[in-house]
Amino acid sequence: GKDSSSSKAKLDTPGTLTIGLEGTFAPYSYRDNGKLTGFEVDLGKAIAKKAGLKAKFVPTKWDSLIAGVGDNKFDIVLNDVTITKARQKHYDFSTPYIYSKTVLITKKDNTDIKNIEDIKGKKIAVGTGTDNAVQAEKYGAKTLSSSQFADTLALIQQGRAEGTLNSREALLDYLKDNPNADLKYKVVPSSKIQSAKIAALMSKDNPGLKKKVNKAIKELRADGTLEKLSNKYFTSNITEK
Amino acid sequence: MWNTIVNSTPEIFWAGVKFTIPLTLISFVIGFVIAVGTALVRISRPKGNPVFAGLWEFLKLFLSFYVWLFRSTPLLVQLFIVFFGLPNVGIQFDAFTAGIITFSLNTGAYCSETVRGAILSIPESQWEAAYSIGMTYRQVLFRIVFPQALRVALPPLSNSFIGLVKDTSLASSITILEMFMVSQQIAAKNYEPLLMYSIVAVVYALFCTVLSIAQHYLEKYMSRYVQVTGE
Amino acid sequence: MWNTIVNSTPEIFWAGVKFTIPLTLISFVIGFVIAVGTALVRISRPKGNPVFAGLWEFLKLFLSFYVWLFRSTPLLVQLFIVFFGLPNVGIQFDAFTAGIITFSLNTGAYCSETVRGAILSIPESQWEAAYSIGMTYRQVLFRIVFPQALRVALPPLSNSFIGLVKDTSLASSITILEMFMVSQQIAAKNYEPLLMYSIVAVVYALFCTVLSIAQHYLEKYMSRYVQVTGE
Amino acid sequence: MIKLEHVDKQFADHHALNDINVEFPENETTVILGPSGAGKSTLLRSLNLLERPQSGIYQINDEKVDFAKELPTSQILRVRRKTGMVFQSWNLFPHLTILQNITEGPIHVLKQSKEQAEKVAVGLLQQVGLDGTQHRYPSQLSGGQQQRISICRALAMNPEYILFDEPTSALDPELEAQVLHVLLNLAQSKQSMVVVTHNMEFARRVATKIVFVEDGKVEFDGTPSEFFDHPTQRIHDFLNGMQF
Amino acid sequence: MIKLEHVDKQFADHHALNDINVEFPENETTVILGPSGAGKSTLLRSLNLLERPQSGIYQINDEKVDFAKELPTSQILRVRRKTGMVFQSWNLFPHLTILQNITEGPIHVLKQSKEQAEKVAVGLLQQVGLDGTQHRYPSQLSGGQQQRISICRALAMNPEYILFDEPTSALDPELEAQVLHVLLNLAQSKQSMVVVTHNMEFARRVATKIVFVEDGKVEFDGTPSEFFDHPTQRIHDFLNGMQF
Ligand SMILES: Nc1ncnc2c1ncn2[C@@H]1O[C@H](COP(=O)(O)OP(=O)(O)OP(=O)(O)O)[C@@H](O)[C@H]1O
Ligand SMILES: Nc1ncnc2c1ncn2[C@@H]1O[C@H](COP(=O)(O)OP(=O)(O)OP(=O)(O)O)[C@@H](O)[C@H]1O
Ligand SMILES: [Mg+2]
Ligand SMILES: [Mg+2]
Repeated sequence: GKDSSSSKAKLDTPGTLTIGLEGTFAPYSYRDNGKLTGFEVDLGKAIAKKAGLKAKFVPTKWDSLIAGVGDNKFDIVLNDVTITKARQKHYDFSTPYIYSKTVLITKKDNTDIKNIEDIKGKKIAVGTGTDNAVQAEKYGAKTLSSSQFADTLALIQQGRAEGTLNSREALLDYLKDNPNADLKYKVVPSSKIQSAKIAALMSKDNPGLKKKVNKAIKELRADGTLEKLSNKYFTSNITEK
Repeated sequence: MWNTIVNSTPEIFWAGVKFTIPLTLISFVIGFVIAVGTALVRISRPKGNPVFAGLWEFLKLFLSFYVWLFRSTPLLVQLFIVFFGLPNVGIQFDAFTAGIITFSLNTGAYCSETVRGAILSIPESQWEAAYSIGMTYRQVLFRIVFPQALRVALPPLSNSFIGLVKDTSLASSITILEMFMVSQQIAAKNYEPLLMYSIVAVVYALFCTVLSIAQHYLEKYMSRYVQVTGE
Repeated sequence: MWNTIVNSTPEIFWAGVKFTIPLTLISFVIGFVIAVGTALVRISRPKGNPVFAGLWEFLKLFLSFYVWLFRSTPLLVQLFIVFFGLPNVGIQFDAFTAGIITFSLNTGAYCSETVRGAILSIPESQWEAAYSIGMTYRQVLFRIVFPQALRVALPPLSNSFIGLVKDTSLASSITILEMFMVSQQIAAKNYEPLLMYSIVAVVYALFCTVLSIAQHYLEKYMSRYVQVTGE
Repeated sequence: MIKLEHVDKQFADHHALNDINVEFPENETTVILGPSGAGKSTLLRSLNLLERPQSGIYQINDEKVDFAKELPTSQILRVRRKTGMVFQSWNLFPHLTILQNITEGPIHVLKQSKEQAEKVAVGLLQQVGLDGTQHRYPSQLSGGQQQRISICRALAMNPEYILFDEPTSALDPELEAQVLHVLLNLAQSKQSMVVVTHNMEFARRVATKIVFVEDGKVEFDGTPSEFFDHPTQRIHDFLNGMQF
Repeated sequence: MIKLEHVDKQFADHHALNDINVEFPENETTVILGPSGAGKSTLLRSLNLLERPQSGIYQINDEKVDFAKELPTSQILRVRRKTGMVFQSWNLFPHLTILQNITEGPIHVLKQSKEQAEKVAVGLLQQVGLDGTQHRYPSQLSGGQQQRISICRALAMNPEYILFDEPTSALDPELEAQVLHVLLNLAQSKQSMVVVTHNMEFARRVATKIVFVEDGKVEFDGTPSEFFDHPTQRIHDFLNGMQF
C-alpha cells in the first residue's frame, strides 16, 4: 500500500536517485564525448549529492518518461518539463529551477511573421504534446508535428514550415554552434506567453521525495550552484524569475 | 477511463483512416509492383547483343544493391534521408509523398526476395509446357507462372503487408500525424500513455484482422486446385 | 563533419555491440524455438483420450490467439505493455528482460507462420517413408522433416531476422540506450541528425550484411542435395 | 505369417477394404493383383499400419492387433520393425546421402553402431550393383537406381516381411527389368515378400501365391497356375484389359 | 516434312546429339527408340526448339532454321505453332481447369474466340472419352486421364506435327493401353506424329518409320519390319535388354 502521509522518500533503488530524461535536447541534456551531459545532468548530480544520494540517469522516450514516473521506473524526471495545470493534476512538481522565455523563430527573410499574433493560419512546427504546441494552437496556427528540435529547424530552413515556438535558451545554444543558420527570432513578451516554469516531475504519492528535492534545489540556489550551471550552459542566468 | 476511451478512439480511428490506411495500401501496391519487377530482372538471363546484355547485367547489379540497401538499413533512417536529406541536393517532397516513396521502396525490397523465391519454386516444366503451345515469355509469366507463384508467396507477403500497416507509424517522424502520433498527443495531455497505446493497438488489430481474414480467403481461393491429402 | 564521424562512430558501434546484437541474437533464438513449438502444436492432430484431446484443442486455440495478437498489434505497444503495464498486475521485469521477452514473442509469432507453412510443404510421403522404417514421431520430425523444411523457410526467416535487428531500436522506449537513441543524443548537440542517422544506418548495414552473407552460405549448404536444372 | 481377419477400411465416401480375410505365408512371395482403385495399396499399407482400418484383426507372427481399438505407439513401432516398405515413388530422403538413407534406420531405430550399419549398407549396395554411389544424393541417381536404393533401405532394417507397392511402375522397361531381377534374387533367397505389381510376367514367374482384389474384396486367393491357366471370366477380362 | 541436317548438341560435359541427319515425313508416325540416355528426348525437344542445338539445319515445311545463328523470337513462335508437344509427365497447368488447360493456347496464342475454343475443346474431350471432366482441376484426375488431357491440349492447337515423349511411361498397364489407343486413332487419321516410346508393341503396330538412336547418333533409320524382323546384333541386344 502507498502511504501518502509518509514523509519518507520512497526510492526506486535505495540510496540512489533515479532520474529519467531523454538526453536528446541540448543544452538541457545531450551526449558529448560519449557521456551524457548538459544542464539538467549536472543539476541532477547536484540534487542527488545534496540529498546524500547517488545519481543514476535513465534515458528514454518522452512517453516512456510519463509512463515510467508513475510506475516507479524513475524517481524524478528532469527533461525541461514545464509546469502546467493539466500536468499538476497527475503529477507533482518540485520548485522551478528554470524560468524560460519563449521565442518565435522564423527564417531570416521572413516578413510575414513579426509577432505572435501573426502566426494565425501559418504553418508552425512544434513538438508533439509540448506546451509550445498548445500555445501555437491557441494563437490559431496550423501546427505541424515534429519531434526533434533539430528537425524543426531544418523544416523552417527548408521552407516547409514558417516558424516555431521554443525556449530562447535552446535556440541560443543552437545558434552558438551554427552561427550561419538562416534563422532569426523574436522574444515573445510574457504578457502574451508566460515564461515557462521548468521543474522536476515526480509521482504524486511521494511527498517525502518532493520535500527532499525542494530542499536540495533551495540549497543549490542559495550556494550559487544553479547560477553557475546556468551560466555554463546558457551563457546567462535563467534560474531566477 | 471510460470517458477517455470514448473521446479519443474516434480521433485515433480517423487518423488511421486518413493516413495509416492510404499509406499502407498505396505503398503496398507500388511496393508489390517494384518487387515483381525487381524479382523478374534479377532472375532473368540477358541474351542478344552484347551491349544490351552488358547494360542488363548492370541493371541486375544495381537492383541487388537496392535490395541490399533497403533491407540492411532502418526504415526510419530511410524516411529521414528522403524527407530531410534529399532537399539538400535539391529534391524536395511533401511528407506524404516522401512517406509513399520510402515505404514503397522498403516493402519492394523485402517482397522482391519473397517473389523471387516463389517464382523459382515453380518447376521449369511449367515454362516448357507453356512455351510448347506457342506462348511468349510474357504470356507464360503472367498467365502460367505468376498465378502459381502467388499461392506460394502469399503467407510471407501477407506478413509484409501486416508489418507495413504498423511500420507506417514511423511516418510521424516526417511530420505525418498518423494514428500513433495522435495517440501520443492525446497521451501528452491526459498522461495515460499506456491506455492510449492500448487503444491504438486495438485499432491496429482491427485493420490487421481485416487483412488476415482477406489473406485467409485469398489463400483458400488460390489453393482451390490443390488436393488435400487425407488423414 | 569528418571529426563528428570519427568521434561518434565507435560510440554508436559500441551501443550496438552491447545492446542491439545481444537483444537480436537472444530474442531470435528464443523466438525461433517458440515459432517451432507453436507451429508444431498448431499442425498437430490430437488423439488419445478425450480429456487430453480437449485440452490440446484449447492449447491450439490459445496459440492461434497468440499469433494473431502479436502479429496484429504494434511492437512498440507490446514493449510498453510488458515493461510499463505488467507491473500494475504485479509482474515486473528489468528493461533488458522485458525487451527479450517481447522481441522473442513477437518474432515467434511471425516465424511460426513461416515454419508452419514450410513443414506443411514437405510431402506426406516423407513422413510415411520414415514411419515405415520404424521411426517415432519425434525422430521423423527432427531427422527427416525439419532439415528439409528449414531449407524452404530460410529466406523468409532471414527476412525476419534482419527485420529484428532493426526493430530492436524500439528498445529505447523502455529505457534501453541502444544505437539509435545514442545517435539522437549526439545529434541533439551537433544538430546533424541526418549525418548521425546515416552513421547508424551504416552500422546497421554492417550487422545486416554479416547476416545476409551467413544466410547465403546457409542457403547454399542446405541446398547441397538439390540438383539445379540446366539452361 | 501375416494374417488378416475381417478387416474393414472405410474412407469418407468409399469402402476401400470390405471384410478382408487373407494370409501371407513366411518365406514366400505373395503377389497382389487387381484393377486400379481396387484397394491393393490400402491393403498393403495396412500391413505396415500406415493405413488404419476401422475393424478387423491383424496378426504378424505372435503379435496381434485389434484394429477396432486404439493402438499403443509401442505396438505400432514393433509391427513396423517387422515390416519394411518399398514405395512406388521411392520416397528417398533427399537431404541425406545414399549411405545415410540406408543407415538412418539401423542407427537411429535399431541403435546399431555407425560402423556396423555402414558395413551392412555397403554390402547391400554391392548386391544391387550400386557400390560407389554411397556419397551421392538421391537427386543424382536415375529412377531405377533410386528404386534399388529404396530396396536397400528396407533390407537394411532386416525386416521379416518386405512390402512392395508397384515397385517398377514409374520406371522404363530397362530399369524395370533391373529392379525385377533384384526382387527375383530376394525371392530365391526365401525373403518373405508381398508385392503389388502390374507386371504379369513377374507374377507368373516369381509369385508363390496370388491374391486378386477388386472393389475392396478378395476375389481370388490361390496359386499362379490356377490364376493364369484356369482364369475365371472376370480374371480373363482383367488380363485382357492390360494388353494394348 | 521435318528434316534435320548435321545437327549437333553439346551439353557441358556430354555430346548429346552427334551429327544427326534424319527426316520425319508428313502424315506418318515416326517412332524413336533407343536406350536410356541415348539422346531421344534431346532430339525430340529440338524439334520444338525447347532445346537449342549448337549447329545444324532444321527445316519444317518451308521454314528453315540455322541453329548456329541467333533465332529471332518470331521464328521460334512460328515453329512452335506448327508443333505440339506431349510430355512424359503431362505438365498440365495445375491452376487451370481441364477446359482452361485446353483452351488457353487457342484463345491466347491463336486468338480464337472463347466460344469457338471451348466448342473444339469439348469435342476433343469426347474423342478421348473424358467429357464431363471439363470443370475439374488436373489434380482431380488419374494419371491416364491427365495424359489424355495433355494430348487434347496439344491437339487443340491444331499443330501439323505432334511430338510425344514417352507418353505412357508413368502409367500403369491399363492406363497405358487407354492412351496408346488414343495415339492409334490419331495415327489412323493421318496425323503427323513423332513418338519416343519404350512400348515395342506400339512401335511394331503403329509406326510407319523407326529411328533408333544411341549415344547421340542415329544408328538405324527404316521401316518397322526391317527393324524387328532383321535386327542387327546391337538392335537384337537392345530388344532383349527390355525383357524381364
Ligand atoms: N484418403 C482417401 N479418401 C477417400 N478415398 C480414398 C482415399 N484413399 C484411397 N481412396 C479410395 O480407395 C480406393 C482404393 O484405393 P487404393 O489406393 O488402395 O487403390 P489401388 O488398388 O492401390 O489402386 P492403384 O492400382 O490405382 O494404385 C480407391 O477407389 C480410392 O479412390
Ligand atoms: N542439361 C544437361 N546437362 C548435361 N547433360 C545432359 C543434360 N540434359 C541431358 N543430358 C545428357 O544427355 C544425354 C541424352 O539425354 P536425353 O534426355 O536426350 O536421353 P533420352 O534418350 O531421352 O533418355 P531416357 O530414355 O532416359 O529419357 C544423357 O546422357 C543425359 O545425361
Ligand atoms: Mg495403389
Ligand atoms: Mg527421355
